[in-house]
Formats: sequence, structure tokens, C-alpha cells
Amino acid sequence: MNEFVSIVPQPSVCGHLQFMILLPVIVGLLLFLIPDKYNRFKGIFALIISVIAGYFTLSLFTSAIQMTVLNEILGKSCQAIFGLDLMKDSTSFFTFTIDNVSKLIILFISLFAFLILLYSIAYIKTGRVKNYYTWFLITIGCSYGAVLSDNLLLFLTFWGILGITLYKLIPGHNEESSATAKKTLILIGASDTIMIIGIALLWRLTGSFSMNSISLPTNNPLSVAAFLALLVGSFTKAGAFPFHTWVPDYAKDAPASSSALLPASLDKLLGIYFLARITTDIFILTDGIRLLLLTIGVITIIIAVMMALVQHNYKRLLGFHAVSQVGYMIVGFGLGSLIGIAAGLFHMINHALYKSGLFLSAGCIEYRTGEENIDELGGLSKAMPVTFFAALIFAMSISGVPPLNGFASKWMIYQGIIDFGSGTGLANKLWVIWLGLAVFGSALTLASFIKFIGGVFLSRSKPALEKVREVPALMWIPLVVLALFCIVFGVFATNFIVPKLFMPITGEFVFTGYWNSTFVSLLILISIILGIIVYFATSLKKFRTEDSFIGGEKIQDSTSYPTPEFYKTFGEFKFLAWMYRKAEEKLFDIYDLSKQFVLWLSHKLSEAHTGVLPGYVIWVCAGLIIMLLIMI
Amino acid sequence: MKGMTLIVKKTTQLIAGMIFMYGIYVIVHGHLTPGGGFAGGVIIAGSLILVTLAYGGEFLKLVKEEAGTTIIESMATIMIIMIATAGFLFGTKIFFNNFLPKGVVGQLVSAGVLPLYNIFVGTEVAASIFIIFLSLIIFKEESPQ
Amino acid sequence: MRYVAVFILSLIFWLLLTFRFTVPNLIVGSVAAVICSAIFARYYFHNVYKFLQPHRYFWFIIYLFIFVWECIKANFDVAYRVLHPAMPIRPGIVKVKTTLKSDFAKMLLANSITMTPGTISVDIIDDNLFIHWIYIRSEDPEVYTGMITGAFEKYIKRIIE
Amino acid sequence: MNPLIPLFVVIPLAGAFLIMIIGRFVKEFNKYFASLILFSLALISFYFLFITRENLFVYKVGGWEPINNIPIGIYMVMDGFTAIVVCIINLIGFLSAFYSISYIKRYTSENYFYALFCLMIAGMNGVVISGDIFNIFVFLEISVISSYALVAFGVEKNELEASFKYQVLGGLASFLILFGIGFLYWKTKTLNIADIKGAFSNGYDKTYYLFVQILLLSGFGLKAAIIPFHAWLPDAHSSAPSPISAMLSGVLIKAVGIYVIIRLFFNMFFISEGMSVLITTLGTLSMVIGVFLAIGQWDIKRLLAYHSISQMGYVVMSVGIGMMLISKGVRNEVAALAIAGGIFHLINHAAFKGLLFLNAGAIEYSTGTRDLREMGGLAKAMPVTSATSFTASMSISGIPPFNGFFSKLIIIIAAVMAHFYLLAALAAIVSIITLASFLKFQRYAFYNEDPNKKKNSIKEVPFPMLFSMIILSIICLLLSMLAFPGIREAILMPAIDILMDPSKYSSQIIGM
Amino acid sequence: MNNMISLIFITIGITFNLLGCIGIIRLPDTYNRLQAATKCVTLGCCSILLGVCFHFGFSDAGIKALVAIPILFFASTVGAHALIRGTYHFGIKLGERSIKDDYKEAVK
Amino acid sequence: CGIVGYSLVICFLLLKAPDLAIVQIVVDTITLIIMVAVVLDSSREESYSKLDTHGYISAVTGILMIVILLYFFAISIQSLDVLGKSTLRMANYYIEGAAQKTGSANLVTGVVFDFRGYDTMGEAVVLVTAVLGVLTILRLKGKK
Amino acid sequence: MIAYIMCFILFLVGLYGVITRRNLVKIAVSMSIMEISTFLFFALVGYIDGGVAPIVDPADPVKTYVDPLPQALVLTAIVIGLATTSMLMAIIIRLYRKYGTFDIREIKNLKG
Amino acid sequence: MSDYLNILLYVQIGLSVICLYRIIRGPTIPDRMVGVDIFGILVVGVCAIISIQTERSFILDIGIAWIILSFIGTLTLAKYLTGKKLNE
Ligand code: NA
Ligand code: NA
Repeated sequence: MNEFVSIVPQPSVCGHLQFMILLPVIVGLLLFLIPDKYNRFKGIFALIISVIAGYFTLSLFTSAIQMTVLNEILGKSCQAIFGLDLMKDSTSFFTFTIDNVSKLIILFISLFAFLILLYSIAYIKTGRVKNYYTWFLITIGCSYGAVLSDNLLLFLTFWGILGITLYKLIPGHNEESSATAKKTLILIGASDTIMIIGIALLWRLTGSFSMNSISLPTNNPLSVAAFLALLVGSFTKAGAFPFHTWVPDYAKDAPASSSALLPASLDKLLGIYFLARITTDIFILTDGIRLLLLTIGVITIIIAVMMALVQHNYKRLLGFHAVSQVGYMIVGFGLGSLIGIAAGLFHMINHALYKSGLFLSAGCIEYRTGEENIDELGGLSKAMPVTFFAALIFAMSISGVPPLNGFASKWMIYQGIIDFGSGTGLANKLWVIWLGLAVFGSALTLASFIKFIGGVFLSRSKPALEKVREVPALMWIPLVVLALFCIVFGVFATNFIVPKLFMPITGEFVFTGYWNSTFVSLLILISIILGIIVYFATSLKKFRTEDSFIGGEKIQDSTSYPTPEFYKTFGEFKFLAWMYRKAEEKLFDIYDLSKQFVLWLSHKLSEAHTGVLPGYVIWVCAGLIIMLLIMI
Repeated sequence: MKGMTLIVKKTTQLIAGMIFMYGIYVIVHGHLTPGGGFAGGVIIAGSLILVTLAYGGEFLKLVKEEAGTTIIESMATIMIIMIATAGFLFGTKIFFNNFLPKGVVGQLVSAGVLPLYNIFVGTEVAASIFIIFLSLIIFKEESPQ
Repeated sequence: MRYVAVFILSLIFWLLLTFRFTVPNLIVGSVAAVICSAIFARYYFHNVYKFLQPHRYFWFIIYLFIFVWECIKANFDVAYRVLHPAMPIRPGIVKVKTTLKSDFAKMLLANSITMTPGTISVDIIDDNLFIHWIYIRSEDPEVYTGMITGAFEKYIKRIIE
Repeated sequence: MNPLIPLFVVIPLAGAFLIMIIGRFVKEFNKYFASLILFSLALISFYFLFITRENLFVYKVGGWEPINNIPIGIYMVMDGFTAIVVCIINLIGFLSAFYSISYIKRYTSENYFYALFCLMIAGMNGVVISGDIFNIFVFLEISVISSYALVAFGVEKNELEASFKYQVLGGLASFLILFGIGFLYWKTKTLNIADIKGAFSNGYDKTYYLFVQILLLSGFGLKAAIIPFHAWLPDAHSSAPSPISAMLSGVLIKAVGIYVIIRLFFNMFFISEGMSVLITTLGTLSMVIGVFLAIGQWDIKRLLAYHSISQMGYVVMSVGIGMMLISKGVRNEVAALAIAGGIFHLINHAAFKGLLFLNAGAIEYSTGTRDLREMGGLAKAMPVTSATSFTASMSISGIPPFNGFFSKLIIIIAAVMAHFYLLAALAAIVSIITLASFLKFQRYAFYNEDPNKKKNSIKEVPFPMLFSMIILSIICLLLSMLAFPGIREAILMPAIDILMDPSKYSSQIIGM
Repeated sequence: MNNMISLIFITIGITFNLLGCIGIIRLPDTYNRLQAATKCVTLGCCSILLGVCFHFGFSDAGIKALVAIPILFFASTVGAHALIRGTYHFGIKLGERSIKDDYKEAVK
Repeated sequence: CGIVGYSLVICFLLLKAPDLAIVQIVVDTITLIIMVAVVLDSSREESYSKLDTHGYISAVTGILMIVILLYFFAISIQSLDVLGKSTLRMANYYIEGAAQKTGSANLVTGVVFDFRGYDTMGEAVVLVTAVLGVLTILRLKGKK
Repeated sequence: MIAYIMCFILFLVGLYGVITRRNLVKIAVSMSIMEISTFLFFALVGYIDGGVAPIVDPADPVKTYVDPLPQALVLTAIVIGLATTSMLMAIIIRLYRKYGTFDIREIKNLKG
Repeated sequence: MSDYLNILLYVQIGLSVICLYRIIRGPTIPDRMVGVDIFGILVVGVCAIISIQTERSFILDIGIAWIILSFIGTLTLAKYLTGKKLNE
């Protein structure tokens, strides 16, 4: 792909690499010292840094280098400073892989960073999130680091820092958002910790921390455990079932630009990047694992989109979609074929484009109206035309309407599934199920976006929204750029984007031979019709609200779910109704389940500490005696 | 009446001094006979405690005494450390070196610095014990709820 | 004056304890005695000049013998009561008036009474000694005062007053 | 005979007494003097950290040379492990003392505070540099008695109750230790740790050996608050003034508990498989139960205190795994890794737990409460406290790039490499729950809204407190550097070497 | 000779002690026990000390034993006195066989 | 407390430990005085509380524990020197010519102040610490 | 051996006291009983048959002394014990003032 | 001769055990205290006898110390009985 952009001169990669990672981090830390009063200045400064980093990325993208080790440089500098041989016996710690996947992803990281920063300068008002730009820049630097590092420990370090920045990018100023911040970091941090075990197991099994050099078949319990542990990390970051529950909450409570940066784009890029790494580089998957991946993929698609359907808060709705789309990518990687992987990566990029776009448009709406509930909005298309058109493109894209990019990648996934059906394993035999559910999910997506677009932009204008104007240029320019990307990636998908960007990663594959236009068109038609049916079935009914169940600790989400609409629609589906009710009770939230268990156990243990001294003395003696009984 | 009966008071007059002398005897002969700084110090404190018991607390102007004794005790301990460090400083660089001449075993003036240690430990112990005693007995506060 | 007395007494006590008449011993003893007198002399007797009157020592020695004799006598008495199967005791507290004026004398008397088996002084209030008696021989104050204090009072008067 | 070794005891002792004497007449003398001497001690300890890399130093108190290779005086021993712990003690001590300059203003009798503080430091230094088991006991008593007093420094209801419980259980511990020492002397007729090991090599009865090991383990385990001997810790550590809590949790339980356990079980007893299993089990129990107890707490300091139990569980478990491998004689490099993880975590815990308690103190100083439900939204009012406490919280929860992450990483990796998958999984789960409880702390203290709406009255704490907190949070970040093999080699390896080779310690000392 | 004398004294002392101890067991109430016991035991011990004095003769030990006698004397008598007074104030009634209590009015 | 301590003194005397005896006497008396001071300061009433369920449980547990611990103690001391037959190792050098080494006729004092003078300094410091502690705890007001 | 066992029983009696007594002062007394048993233990360890107290009489040199070291240790330990006891008593006095009771089971403000 | 002394010594110690009986039995607190007081005096006798046995004078020192401290202790106990504070 060196011919891709030839205007950039060949870089001295090592120097660039360090700068790329360190510069944003260090500048971010320096910005920490500037008070938040000068927020706009900080934003501009951060923008400049992101441009510089973007330049480095670009030069790296065009370079031919595949891997580099920074040990010598760091080691020498430390020798000079501390007189210690820092890197003794650790030849591989600072190894960076710069293969085609990483190159692609860091390029897009730079793109998103730039666009969202541009947007943020206008969007982030002073004091909304403390030290926003600090965490933003650190996020960028560490994302580069995570994507480029080859050593799993180094990777984990960068990966973990991203959890902190994610946490810090929520304002946390009130009950709900602080609870969300907490939940987010607990889930992310937990997944990181589980990854430690995976990495430890990998080291135990292979004796190496290098992603490149490991290639482990998942044929014994330990390697399966290692795989699953790493999978948890990837899933949590990307937001896949059952570790997705932080994403909708985060989307609702964080500023739209934070959501656009992390859950919508960077976390997806990284999570799916890591998924690609573990499914292709590190492990050799067996059939059972594929089955698992596919199952999780479709479950993610369906569950999240069904939850999205009933949302009234548009940011939360987008959050659930951010989860749902991950399912497609997982399905893509679960397939394991070249086309599947390419589709997964392609969908990842596409999703990042339109989902960050959607979040940014949501931010625009919020910026002007201050309202987060779809029911309170309407008829904004006249007042905010640019936002409307951009949002429309993103919505169509996510719903898989041709010729936009969402269609292209979903279509590749469907194709991959059909392709997969020719295999012999159990997972292969079930291809119809995967395909059917994926298509159904797509349909539901469309339905919910009809609701979003219709509810926010099209329906009758509300009197309260008379004074709404279009957002400033700084905010709509990124939207337009992203929308253009969506169109370009859709239109030129088969003839330019996929062959040029994704085939270098996966290897050559042909998909023209499998082109079955009737079939695919039929699928699209079915999905569109289904979507419209669902939309009308739900929206024709008058909304009724019901107090949501409040149990255990005060639940952070005060918005009520308008469940009755769904009861009416699928009145006969008692099971669905039950599922929704339980979902409201957070019964499926892995976070709340574990929290309840932990608090219960904690309470029981606490009760044993009665505060009465002789009891404690008895413990001591009992401990002594038990030790004696065991040992002697 | 403050303190205990006349009998106790008069007896105290008679034997408190003896007890004090005996305490010093125990301290000074620490390296020859059983006892030493600690036992002797407590006996000295005992003589003071006896007076306090017999005559009542205020007889000794307690508060003032307390301040004084704390200093005495701190000084005594610091002297111990100084003697210890003296061993450290006098050439040999050995902490806790018995650097004085040892003398003839069994004589009062013998055993190098040991009698000095004994004396300072005795002072310190006497002060400490007496302070503990005083603070416990003059402790006053609002009555229990 | 008192200081000197306490000093000398302390030094004597020291020498008795150590029973070693070497120079270091004397020096140490004197230092100790100085400290002792500095601390305790203020609680000491006021009329220390009495120490300088030799006849008091004479009476003291006499008194000592009488006291020991009384003790032994009374001891056998108590032994008899304790060992007797029926335990012939008639205990009670009696009040005895003393003619002694000085506090120290009262103390000595009370101690002497206490030391004599069978009687023990409970308290002194002004001139009245309250004595717990294991076998009250007489209920008449005149009689029992004589029995209890009689032997000691006059000697103590001579020693101290 | 390095003449600097006794200074670790002499300087703080003399300091304590000078504070008592001069402090009575010179105002403000106590605080600056205490900080000064602790700072100088910290410098000396850094010096030792560098010079103990090659060899071990023995200081024979009183100049009593061994006769026939039997040590007759008391030895002070300074090896790599000692240097690390001494370094922790004096550094955290200095920062806590500096922090106290403003914190302790609201208490009466500052002289007593600083004098006791210095005594506590002297005691801990004495324990750590001592090579004689009875001497360890004596200095242990100095430090714990001063800590009893310091726990009760506020003389309110809770402080007194906590101190009483601490004293009774601490006293029990002392008796167990004393009995253990008696047992050791009964058999070996010596008190020098190295010599005891030599004496045991002539043979011993197994039952006796286990009995004395268990006595000492439970005695020092009580001081280290290993479950089930932990009951005093949450009370005492939460009731003490915050700089003292920082010292107790950050340093004391290590210096007089964990350090001695490690020292005795590696360098005095022969490592046996049974004991190492026991120690690992105790560590795991502490790790798990401690964290479950912690997460339900609403009192910040109590929450932190229970976490100390849990984090010490990590250390003990890790060291126990190392012992187990050594006793089996297999996978020595993994054993070294496990021990390194334990010691690394020990160092880290001192930094972040000290910092957390200082943060808790700052919060209490500003808001007047320790109950999480009573506070909120402090991030605006107290930016520095908020930032430093975030650093510490992330450190203890094992989030990169802070130090706790690396030590937990090493511990988990070592557990996996040693084939203890269950332990690794437990360590991970505990780490997650730790994270959860610290995010709870962050949420209720710094995020959220103030339930009492008294925002304007809350101010950031004065400079000395800020200074200590900032330095400690920088240390939290810098300590991650220990994860680099080169630095680990330089600082942790001397300690690991002395622990790894069961006879190195005793043979080196006896030879001197 | 000296040894014989000392032995005799010690034997006498121990006999006194024995009597005292029998008293402390047998006598009915606190006052009487105190009565019998302190006196006998003190005398017994003084006697033993005298024996020691004879044993060591005119040496430091002998003198020390002699010095101990008055100290013992004062200590035990005053102790007994204080104890009996304390007992009375503590509220222990005189035994049933008591016939007289002059102290009662004086305390009031 | 008092009486156990006093009995201990006799034991010490019989075990040829006069130093311990004298120190034990003084310490025991002081302990007694301190305890009396505390009890006096609060209340003089003896509380004879009946054993409740709680009490029974702890009593039974206590006795059970005692029996078990005693058993372990008994089996673990079997291999050790019996009373009076112990040998000297390190202490040998405290006796052989120690009087000349330290100049002290009282070997215990010699050990305490010379061979183990460092311990003794620690002991003195412990006492000072306790004094400071007592003064600290007995302050009337802890916080301003 | 029986002496050692008796000594340990003394220790256990103290322990039993700490467990079962409700009065703070009695707990303190039980603690000091435990303490005393440890002292006795050391003294027993140091005893040697036919040995004399370790005080040299220049006039009358003896060969066998009992072991002076445990005695030195106990000496130190006794003082430490005294220090601990006085601290404990100071706390108890304050506790009584604050809680108005000596009952350990009433003193349970800190729990959980 | 020394056998005889030994017997005397053990008789004396046996007497202290009798005191122990009273201390444990009670029945009142003053009774116990009387027991303690007497015990203290008896031990002086023990010391004295031991000092003859061992021909060492320093045992007498212990005896004297014992007298003194048991005296102070007894006074404290007596004061406890009177119910006065120690500083009254
Ligand atoms: Na992240
Ligand atoms: Na709160």
C-alpha cells in the first residue's frame, strides 16, 4: 500500500514511533497544569498535537517497516540517566508491530481524534469535564501504543490506561453519571485483570509475550482458558454481550464527544483489533470456539438492538446500537474466513465512522436543545439541516441501506456466512441461524433508526424548540466529513476500499464469484420491510410510561422504559415481555448480578465482626488451633 | 482528713527515707547484687508513692512535679543513649561499648559503664513509674454517662 | 537542722546496709543521703534535737525489752485461743484514751499495740485509740485501758516527750 | 561494621527525647525537627539501598566478636531486604511527619505526638535491622506501644475502644512471640537468627519444630493482621489520626509483621512444604476475606483498613508460593518471580496505602466526616486531593500505569507459572473487587453531588499535607519502574537473593 | 554454736508462723484473722531474721538482717492497721461473736 | 494478679534467679497499685454476673481450646531438655570469664547491660514510650 | 517436663480469663497472668540442676551457674510487660469514663 | 543440718500455700487482702532461710525489697478498701 499516499517522505520510524505515543501523553499531562478556564486554548493546542500525531501516523502508514524494537534506545538513555541497565534480559518488552492492521487502525485513530477534537473545541463548555483535553490526548497516545505494541504486557499497560481515560471523560457530577463512571471502569478494569490471567497462561504455555511469535491451538483447557480470558478483555472494550452493559450507560451520561471518541470509535477499533489479534495471530481457533463466537455475536446483535428499540433517550439508544453492531464484527471474526475477517474489520471501520457521527449529531442536538428524550423532540430538520442530513446518512448507513458503507460491510458479512455454510462443522451447519438473526438484527436497527430520525428531525415541531438554530461550523464540519467517508466507503467498497485497505491485511480473496444479487437484494428488501413494520407497530401506539422498578441500590437510570408499547406490539410474546421486565430489573446485567452477590457476602462477613473482643480472641486461638491441627 | 491515718503518716515519715536509700542501694549495687537500675528505680518511685498515698496527692504539688519528672526521665534516657553513643564515638565505633576500665570484680566501682547505666536507668524508671502513678491517680474527668 | 538529721540518719542506714567502709562507698552514700534529705526532709519530724538526748536511747532499749516480752506473752495467748478446739474468743472494738500528746508518740503506741498479739489499733481520732481486741477481758474502760496501753505508754512518754 | 547502621535507631530515639525536652520550651520545634530527622534517615536508607546490592553488612553491637563462630552479642544486619523495608519506613515516616505539620494542629499535645512518632519509627527501624530474635521483640514492643498510644491520640470513644482491642490482641501476640522465643532458646540456646538456623541444622524434632513455627507465625501474624488474626486492624487503623493510619497500614504491619515473618521463615527456619502451604493459605484467605469486608464499608478509613488486610494477603500469598517452590526445589526462577512480586507489592502498598490514608485525612480535615454518604463532589473543592487519591486508588486497584498493576501482574503471573491457577484467579477477582470498592470511594467522595450542599465551606488542605500527598503519588508512578527488569535486578534482586538461598543469610553472618 | 542458735530462732519463728497460719484458717471473721495472722507471722519472721543475723554474725549479711527487722516491724504493723481500718470502712461487719463496737459512733 | 506474681517470685527464688525475683516483686506491686488506682477511679462494686448463654459458650470454647493447646504443647516438648538438664551454648561465654569481660559480679547485670545492652536500652525506651502513652491517653481533651 | 506443662497451664488459664471474663480489669489481670507464665517459662528454660544464682563471689568461685541469659531476657520482658500493663490500665480508665461500664460486651462501637 | 533447713524452708513455703487457700477462698475481698499481706510477710521468711542455705547475703536484699513493696501494696489495698481515691 506504499503507493497509497506517496507525498509523505519515508520516516525514521523509531523516532516517530516514540513521539507518536509520548507526545500526546506528555502534552496531555502538561495541559493538566493549565486551568480549565483556558479550555478553548487547550483545545486548539490539543488539535495541533493531534495533527502532528496524525502526520506521524501517516508517515508510518506509508512506510514499509513491519516491526521495530525500541529497547536499545530506551536502555541507553536509562543507562545514561540512572546508571542502570534498564532493559537487561528483556529484549522483547518494547517491541512494536507495525503491520497492516496496526497501520490502518492508527490511521483511523488519528482521523477520529482530529475530527472529534475539532468538534470538541466548540462542544465542550468550560468545566463540563475536568481536564478533558488531557485525557483526550492521553487516550490518543495510548491507543497508538496499544495498537502498535507487540509485547502483551506493554499492550496491556496501554490498554489499561485507556480505561482510566474512559473513566475520566465522564463528568461524574451527579448521581447517575458518577454511577456510570464507576460501572464503566469496574467492568473495563475487571476485564483488564482477567486479561492478566490470560497473558500469564499464554506465557506459561508458550514462554513468550510476543503476539507475533505466539501461535497456540485452543485444544487444551489451559489454552481455552487463556483465549477466553483475552476474549473477555476484547469483548468488554468493544462492548459485546455480556460485558456490554457499560456502553449504553456511558453513552447516556458522558458528553457526546467522549462517547464518540471512546465507546463509538476508539474502543471499537481497539477491541476489535485485539479480537482480530487473538483470533488470527495468537490462537488457532477450533470449531467449538467459532460456535461460541458466532453465538455471542448474534446474541449481541439481537439483545442490544431489542433494548435499543425501546429507548427514549437518544444517546442511550445510540449506545445500545454501538453494542449491537459489535455483534456483526464478532460474527465476522467468528467465521474465520478471509472474507469474514475482512468484513469484520471493514464493519469496524464503518461502524466507527457512522457511530461517532451519530454521537456527534446527538451532541449537536443536545447542544442546541439541551434535551435527551426523543419524545420531547421533533421537527428539527428545518432548524438544523446539516445535522439532519448527516444524521440521516449515518442512520441509513447503520441500518444497512445501500449504497452506504454499512450496507457494504454487512453484505460482506452475510456473504461470509453463506460461504461459511459450505463447511462441515456444527457451527457451519447452523449458518442459516446466524444469517437469519443477523438480518433480523439489521431490520430492527432500521426500525429503531426510523424512530430516531422520525422522532427527532421529522415529526411535528415542538413549541419549546422554536429558537433552535444550526450548530457552529466547527461542529458540523466533522459531521460532514464523516458522512462523506460513509458515502465513499459505501460506494467504492468493492472496487477500491476493500481491495486496497483490507486485502493487504487478510490476503487476497474473491467475492465476485459469490455475488448473488437477487438473494442479497431480497435480504435487503426483507430487512427494510421488517423494519418499517416494526416501526409502525411501535410508534402508532400512544406511549405509556410506567415507573421503572427500583431495587437494591438506587438505580442510576431514572428514565423509564416505555415497555407497554412493546407489550401491545408483541402482545402474544409473553416471553419477550418477561425478558424486558427482567432487563429493567438489571437481571441480565453481569455488573449488577456480581455486585449483589459481592455485597451479600460482604454483609455476611461484616456481621461476624461483632465488635466484642473475646470473640476476636477466640478467633485468634481458633486460628492457632486449626493451624496446629492441620500441621501436627 | 487528707491522706491516711496518723499512724500511717508518722510511719511514712520514718521509713520513706529508708526506702529511698534502699532504692539507691539497689541501684548502685546493681552490678554486685540482684536488682539494678530497674528494681531500684521502682523502689525509689515506691518511696514517693508511699508519701503520696499517706499524705494525699496535693501534698506533692502534683502537676508541677509531673512536668519536672517528665524532663528528668527524658534526660535520663537521653543520657543512656549518650553513654551508648559515647562508646560509639570513642574510637572503637562500636555502639554500646563498655569503654571505661573494668576494675576489680566485686568492688563498688567496677564494671566500667555498667553502674552508670544502672544509675540512669534507675532515674528514668523512678521518674517513669512515678509519672504513670501520678497520671493515673490525678486523672479527672466528667463522671461516666 | 532537719536536713542534717535526715542526712545523718540516711548515711547511717546506708552504712548499715552496705557494711563496707571504703571511700567510694562513703562518697556514694553521702551523695545518696544528700538527695534523700533534699527530697524527704521536709516531711520529717520537726523536733529533731531530741535525737541528741542520750537518755531517750536508754529508755528506748528498756522499752524494747518490755515490748518483746509483752509480745511473746500475748503470742502464747493467741496461740492458745487459736489452737483451742472451742476457740474462746470475745472480739470487739474498744475505745482507749491516751495521754500522749505528740503524734509520733501516738504512732509508736498504736504500733506497739498492734504488734502485741490480741490487739490491733483500728484508728486514732484525736486522743482516742480504737482497738480491735480478740478477747475483751473487761468491759470497763478504766481497766482495759490499763491492760492495753499501760505497759507502753509511760516508756513511750519518756522516749519521745 | 558500617557505623551508619545504628543511626537508624539512635537518631529517632534521640530525636524523640529532644522533642520532649526542647519542644517544651521552643514552640514549633517538634514538627520541623521530626521531619528533619526522618528526612535524614530516609537519605541514609537510600544510601544503604545502593550499597547493599553487593553484600550484607553486620554490625556487632558492643563490639562482641563471635567466639567459636557463635555470636555472643546482638547483631544488626543490613541486607538487601532490610534496606528496602528501612527505606519504606523512613520515607513514608518522613512524609507522614511532614503531613502532620498541619494535620495535627487540631489535636492537643503535639510534643507527645511527635515524640511517639519518632519512637515508633525507631522501633520499626530497630525491628528491621535487628539480627537477633529477642531484640526484634523488644523493638517491636517499642513500636507497637507507641502505636497503641497514637491510635488513641484523639482520646474519643472510638479511638479508645480501638486502642484497647489493639492492645489486648497485640499483647496476646507478644506473649505468643515471647513463648516462641523461649521455645527457640530452649532448643538452640542462642538468639541470633543466623545462629539459630545453624543450630537447627544439627537436627530437631518435627513436632517441636512445627509448634514453634506456628507460635511465631501466629504471633507475628497477629501483628501483620493476617486473617484470622486481623480483628484489631480495622478498628485501630481507622481510629488513629490519619498520618498515623498511614504509618500503621503503610509501614507498621509490614515492618513488624510481614517482614519478620518472611525473615524468620526464610532465613531462620528451614523452608518446609507444609509451612509454605499454610502461609500461602493464610495469605489467600486474607486476600479474599479482606476485600469482601472492605467493599461493604462506608467509613473511608475502615474501608482502607480492610484493604490493607487484603493487600497484605497478596504479599503473603505470593511469598508463600515462592516458599512452596523453593521447598520443592523446582522452578527456582518462578520462585524468585513470586518473591519479587510479593516484595514489590509490599513496597507499592506502602506508597499507595500511605497516600490513601493521607487522602482520607485530608478529606476528614476539610469536611469533618469520614462517612462516604456524607460527602460528595469534592473533586472541585479539593483538586489536588482528588488527583492524588485517584492515583492511589488506581494503584491499589492494579490499573496501569500505576505501580500496583505491575506488582499484581507479577504475582498473578508467578501464580500461574507455579501452576496455582485457582490462586491466580482469586488474585484477579480480589483485584476486581478492590477496584470496585475504590471506585465506590472515588464516586462518593469526589464525584457525585454533595448531599449537604456546603460546597463553599470546603477548602483544599494546607501546603504540607498537599506536599506529602503529591510526593507520594509521584512515588506511586515512579515505583512502576521497578517492573523493568534492569531496575528490578538492581533493587529487588539483593532482597530476593537473600531469601532465595536458604542458607546464604546464616552462612554469611556466621562467617563474619 | 551460732548455727545452733540461729536454727533455734528459725524454728521458733516457723512455729509462730504456723500458729498464724492456723489462725488465718480457723478464725471466724476478717478482723480476727488479721489479728492472729499478722502478729504471729510478723513475730515469726522477725525471729527468723534474727536467726539469720546469728548465722552470719557480725558481717554485712548479719547487719542487713538486723536492719530488716525494724522495717518489717513497721511495715507489717502499719499494714495491718491500715487493712483493718479499710476493712471496717469497706463495710464488713464485726463477727457474730463480737461483743462491743465503740468505733461505730466515732466513724459517724 | 498480685498473688500469682508473688508466687512467681518464690518460683524465681527456687530457680536461682534472684534478679528476676526482685524485679518481679517491684513490678507486681506497681501493677497492683496501678490496678487499684484504676478500679478506685471508677467503681468499687464487684460485678458478679451470672453466666448467660454467651458466657457458657465462651467458657466451653475456652476450655476446649485449652485442652487442645495443652495437648499440642505436651507432645511438642517431648524432645527437649528436661528441667534442669539444659546445656549452655551462647550463654557459656556469658559465664566463662564474663566477670572479667564485663567487670560485673552480677552476671545477669553483665548480660543485661553489656552483652545485651542494646536490648536494655530498648527496654528503657519501652518504658518511656509507655509513659508518653499514658500521658497521651490521659489527656483531658484530645482535639481542640 | 511437668513444670513446663504447669507453666503452660498458667498461660492457658490467663487465656481462658481473657476469653471468658467480661470485666476489663479482669481481662487485664488475665493478661498479666499470661505474661507471668512466659516469664516463668524462661526461668525454667534457664535453670540448671545444681547451678547457683549467677552472681560471682570472688571469694568463693563456683563452677556451675544457672543460665543468666534467660534471666536477662525476662528482666527486659518484665519491664515491657509493666509498660504494656500501664498503657492498658490507662486505656481502661478512659474507657470507663466514656462508656460508663467495665463490661467488654458493652464496648462495641466499632464493628462490621 | 542442711536437711533440717530444707525442711524448714518447705514448711515455710507450705505455710504460704495455706495463705493461698485463704486468698482463693475469700469469702470477702478484705479476706483475700489479708491473705496477700500475710503471704508477703511469710515470703520474707523464705528469703531469709534461702539466704542461710546458699550462704549468699543478697537474698536478704530481696527480702527487704519485698517487705517494702508489700507494705506499699498493702497500703494501696487498704486505701482501696476505704474507698478513697489514691490521691485523697
Ligand atoms: Na478505553
Ligand atoms: Na457521597
